[in-house]
Amino acid sequence: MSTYRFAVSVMPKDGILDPQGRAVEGSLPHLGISAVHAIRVGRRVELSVDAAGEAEARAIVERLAGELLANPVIESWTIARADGEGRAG
Amino acid sequence: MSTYRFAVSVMPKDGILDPQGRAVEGSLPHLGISAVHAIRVGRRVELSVDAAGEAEARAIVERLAGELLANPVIESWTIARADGEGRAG
Amino acid sequence: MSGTAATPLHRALGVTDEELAAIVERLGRDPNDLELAMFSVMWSEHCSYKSSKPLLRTLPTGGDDVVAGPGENAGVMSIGDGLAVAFKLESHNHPSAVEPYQGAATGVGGILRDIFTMGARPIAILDGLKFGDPASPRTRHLVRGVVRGVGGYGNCVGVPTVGGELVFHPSYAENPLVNVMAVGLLEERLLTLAAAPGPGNLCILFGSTTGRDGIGGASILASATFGAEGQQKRPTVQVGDPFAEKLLIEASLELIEQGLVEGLQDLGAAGITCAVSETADRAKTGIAVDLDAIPRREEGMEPFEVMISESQERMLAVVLPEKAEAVLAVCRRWGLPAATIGRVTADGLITIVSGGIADDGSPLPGARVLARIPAAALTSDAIVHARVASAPTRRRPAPAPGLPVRQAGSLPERGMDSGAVLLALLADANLASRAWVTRQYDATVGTDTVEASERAAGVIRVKGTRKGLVMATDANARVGRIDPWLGAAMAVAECARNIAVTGARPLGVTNCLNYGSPERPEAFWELGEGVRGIADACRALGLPVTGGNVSLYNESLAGAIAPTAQIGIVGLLDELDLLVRPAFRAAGDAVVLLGSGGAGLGGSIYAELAGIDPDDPPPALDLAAEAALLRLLREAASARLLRSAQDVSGGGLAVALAECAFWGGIGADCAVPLHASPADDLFGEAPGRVVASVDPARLAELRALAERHGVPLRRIGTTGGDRLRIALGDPASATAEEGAVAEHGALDRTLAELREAWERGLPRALGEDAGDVVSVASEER
Amino acid sequence: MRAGVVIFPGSNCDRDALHAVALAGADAIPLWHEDPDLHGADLVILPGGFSYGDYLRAGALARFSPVMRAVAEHAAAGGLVLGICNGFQVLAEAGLVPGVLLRNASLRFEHGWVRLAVERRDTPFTALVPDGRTLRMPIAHGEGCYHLPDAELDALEARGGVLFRYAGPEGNPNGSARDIAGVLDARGRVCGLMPHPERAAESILGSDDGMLLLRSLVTSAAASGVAR
Ligand SMILES: Nc1ncnc2c1ncn2[C@@H]1O[C@H](COP(=O)(O)OP(=O)(O)O)[C@@H](O)[C@H]1O
Ligand SMILES: [Mg+2]
Repeated sequence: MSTYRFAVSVMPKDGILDPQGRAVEGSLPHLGISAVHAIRVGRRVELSVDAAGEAEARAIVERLAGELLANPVIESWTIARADGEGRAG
Repeated sequence: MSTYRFAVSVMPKDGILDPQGRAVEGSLPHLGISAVHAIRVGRRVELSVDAAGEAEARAIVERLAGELLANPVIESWTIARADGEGRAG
Repeated sequence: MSGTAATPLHRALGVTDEELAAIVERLGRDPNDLELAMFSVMWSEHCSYKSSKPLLRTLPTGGDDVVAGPGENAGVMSIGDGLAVAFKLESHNHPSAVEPYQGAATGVGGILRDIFTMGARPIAILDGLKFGDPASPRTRHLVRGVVRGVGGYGNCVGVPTVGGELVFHPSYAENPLVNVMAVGLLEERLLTLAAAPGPGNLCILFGSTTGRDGIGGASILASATFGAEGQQKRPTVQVGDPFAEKLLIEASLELIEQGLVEGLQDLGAAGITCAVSETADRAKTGIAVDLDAIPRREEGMEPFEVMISESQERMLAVVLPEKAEAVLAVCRRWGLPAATIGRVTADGLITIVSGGIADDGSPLPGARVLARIPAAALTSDAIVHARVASAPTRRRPAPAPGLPVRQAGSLPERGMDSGAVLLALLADANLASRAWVTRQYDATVGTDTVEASERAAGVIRVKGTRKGLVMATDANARVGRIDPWLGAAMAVAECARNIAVTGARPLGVTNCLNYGSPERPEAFWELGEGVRGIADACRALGLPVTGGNVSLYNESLAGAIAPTAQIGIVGLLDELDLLVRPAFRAAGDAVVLLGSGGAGLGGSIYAELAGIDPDDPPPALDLAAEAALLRLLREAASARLLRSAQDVSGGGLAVALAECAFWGGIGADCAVPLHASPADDLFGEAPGRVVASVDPARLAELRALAERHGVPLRRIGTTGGDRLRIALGDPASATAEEGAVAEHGALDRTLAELREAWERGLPRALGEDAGDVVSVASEER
Repeated sequence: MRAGVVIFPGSNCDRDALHAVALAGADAIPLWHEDPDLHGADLVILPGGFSYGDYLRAGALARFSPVMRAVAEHAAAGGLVLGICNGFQVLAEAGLVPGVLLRNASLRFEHGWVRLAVERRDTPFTALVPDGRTLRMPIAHGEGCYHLPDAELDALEARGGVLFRYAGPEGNPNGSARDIAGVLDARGRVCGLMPHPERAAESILGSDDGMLLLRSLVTSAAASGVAR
């Protein structure tokens, strides 16, 4: 049994209204920033899974992401290792 | 001038209470999941920056992260490329 | 935790050498490090009231209806039918300056716990907010965060926010004030006190686990001035979890209803240390704490961290051993962690043990005693400092009622259009509609809200009775800055008037004293004057002070805040259908002014907007007249003589008339005799006045009643139309009984333009209309 | 006629709903989220509040409560279900009504009084609403912006699934697509509604329009209870 840490990134699907992203974009001029665009705001969930192997752990995270962490009608998600290995993003 | 896409991951600092993570954890038994723990919920912001080079672009994102995307009192953040190159997380 | 050669530990913890000597005297030995840490938080100003205690003793606290007064978590007053109301004001100023969203949110959480700890279900929240210049980016950031925080917490726990204040004054720029008032309703038989009686009883800690957040928050944040040094002292920020609080409310009320607890105490400042020492001291018992039994959120916490952590959403219950299982079952049902962490003892000591305690609280063999302190030494017998007070050299005392006042600046006389002044006042950030704020607050959850925010006092009906509870909170910083006695007394008078215009009887007063450093003689003098002002006003109006809170060290490098006595009052309306509201209700009604104002523009919004002679004093306060006005209002309401009533305060008579008119969608044609100057008469903020509308057929009856109470009544106009017209009479005609005053230039505006100015003012002042920086940082979740 | 009101951890309009539906004539009982038994309720109300703190997404965690299996079965059997505010969010997350409730367009919590146009009067929820009458009631939510892809919206409209729309001078408070404030499931037995009828059930509180809705429901539930 090992413990794996994952990060699930949940982002609004293309074409779905993202009022937060729009609001941030709207405030950029006040900060004197003009070079930034296409802002999307989503969620990042980090979690640890106890499992016999990475494949098993990942399957649990997959299920969690699809059923709970994201709403498939409006959001898409990606899963990445967030411990030593694949730490990124 | 090129366009760089970044992802900013904003997470509650260690030691700061994360009520969301706690509530999600508390509801896992209802999903029949017991192997998952240490859940932290944060934010992921994706954005594009027009700049002459990556360093310049990254500096802009740094500033934005500290001023607008994260609350430095209770959150920490990391910045990663989210286009072809460093796409991850 | 350690001292250095240069800074011994006690000083690093904010304990002075004199205080250390007092600790040694009480212990009969030197304290160890854990004990010193416990003393440092308990002897902080916030927990011990070491500077303010002697002053607070001067407040009147007795009254027939008082069920619980100062010293308990909240004041409780009987409202008949076996019911009682609990209410209290508390500050969360410094945490909100550091982190506005969480500071305000945890402020709401803290004051709610004070209410339900007593067995009362929270039924309303009011927030008294003070900030600097609304045009500054920092103020805007603070306003947005604080308002979101109040809403984020209050909305989630499901307690309606029905009133408050939003004040802008430059003295609050670096040190905003976030004062929150909570009101609860309880059956008197369920009143629960925060005491730990009965040696052998168990102490059960339930709610959130204990983490490192807010270590030293109370002592350090609330008891230090913001400055270079304050920066490093900032403790870990506390994050509120309103969801956990909601569960805590339900579990606590269930425990009380089922008779499962002997005492209940919330954990706030100084955490477990405060909860165990206060409950033990109140019952003249002791408590042995089994340190290892305290559920923690983090690993490797030091004993002192566990003992003084200010992690939110926790409660301590004192329970008979045979009821422990039932208590734990209730907590489990609500999904709340709970653990038995100690025993009540007979020795009067707070003993902290690692390694386990026996049923009688004694350490198990091999266990270590980490601290042993008399409970009283931490609380009732804490040090009291005799601070030095000295009045500033140049100050203007309050004018005596009735004295002639020197004429001051009066813009309308200088050819300025009084209609334009009225529009500017209505649009001023301090007077404009609060809808931008109140729209973010759930005001109707609970299905009891009859009237919320925006207009006047909040009104909550009491289900199962015909009664209503009326509540408001007020302060007067501008006048307080000129004369701290007058500012405090006026706040009491205004708040009581806000209650009385609805027809309700004010029951009692809670307050929050926001002042500068008590170590500065001038600031301490201000505090003393403020307390004296509250005491004088409460005695004159026959109101007991049932509780409150003190927040000192409200200073930054930029200086001290204006002395701010925040006042909260709850009133009782025996028959809810007698409720009088502020808006005009019918065309053709007589508009009357009850009470008579004096001159003096000092401390008014007009003065801030238009500028006046710096020597123009604030208006005088006549407390006897104020008391008579309150009595008149109540009788007039019970006789159903008033169609509407609204007190005259910020912006003066013209603003009050404008609000009655555009809220009701009915204009008025008025004529006001010129007494002092046009500016005084239209925009002066002299206390003791109410604008009412009356069915003309019943005017004589009202007039007779007013005469009986010795309250001046003058008919100043008639309602109707879609304009507000105010003619200023000639001074010569001021003695004329009624009606035809010779005109001196009239103010004449449509209701639509008045309303628009009022509605747009606040978003415009905060830059919200043009779009401004929007952050998605954590406050947004 | 028995009306069950579900209490999730964090529900805060459960007592309000019990009070109002009792006023409307029902025998009102609380239903605990961990109990998968509806105790004979003819009508189930999912009340407003912040179930599980609204953490993650409003309604996302509550939908997994044991009681929701029973609610889904009740609905599948043609039983009546009303989700108010957070209850609507739970129903939407559970797929018992179509759509998603996004954050308000203002990105703020919005409280205020709105006016609702009633699109159909031939439903158990609106049978007693007089023709042409709009309903005034409060809203109080941070995530009430109704969303569905356009094609699905068209389909929803075509089948008469839109029951309430924001109307009148108060307008659309949250940016909802096509001003939608309340929707029906395909069989017309489950309704999700953002505004709070239970807060507009007595004139002393500013409006009793909500009573028209609650009485309709209690009457219909009584009738269908007899039928079953
Ligand atoms: N921060 C706030 N939160 C809630 N209600 C507020 C707030 N600020 C002001 N209000 C409400 O707005 C109204 C006007 O405020 P204020 O000018 O202080 O009233 P008054 O003239 O009665 O003193 C009152 O009903 C008050 O309760
Ligand atoms: Mg006031």
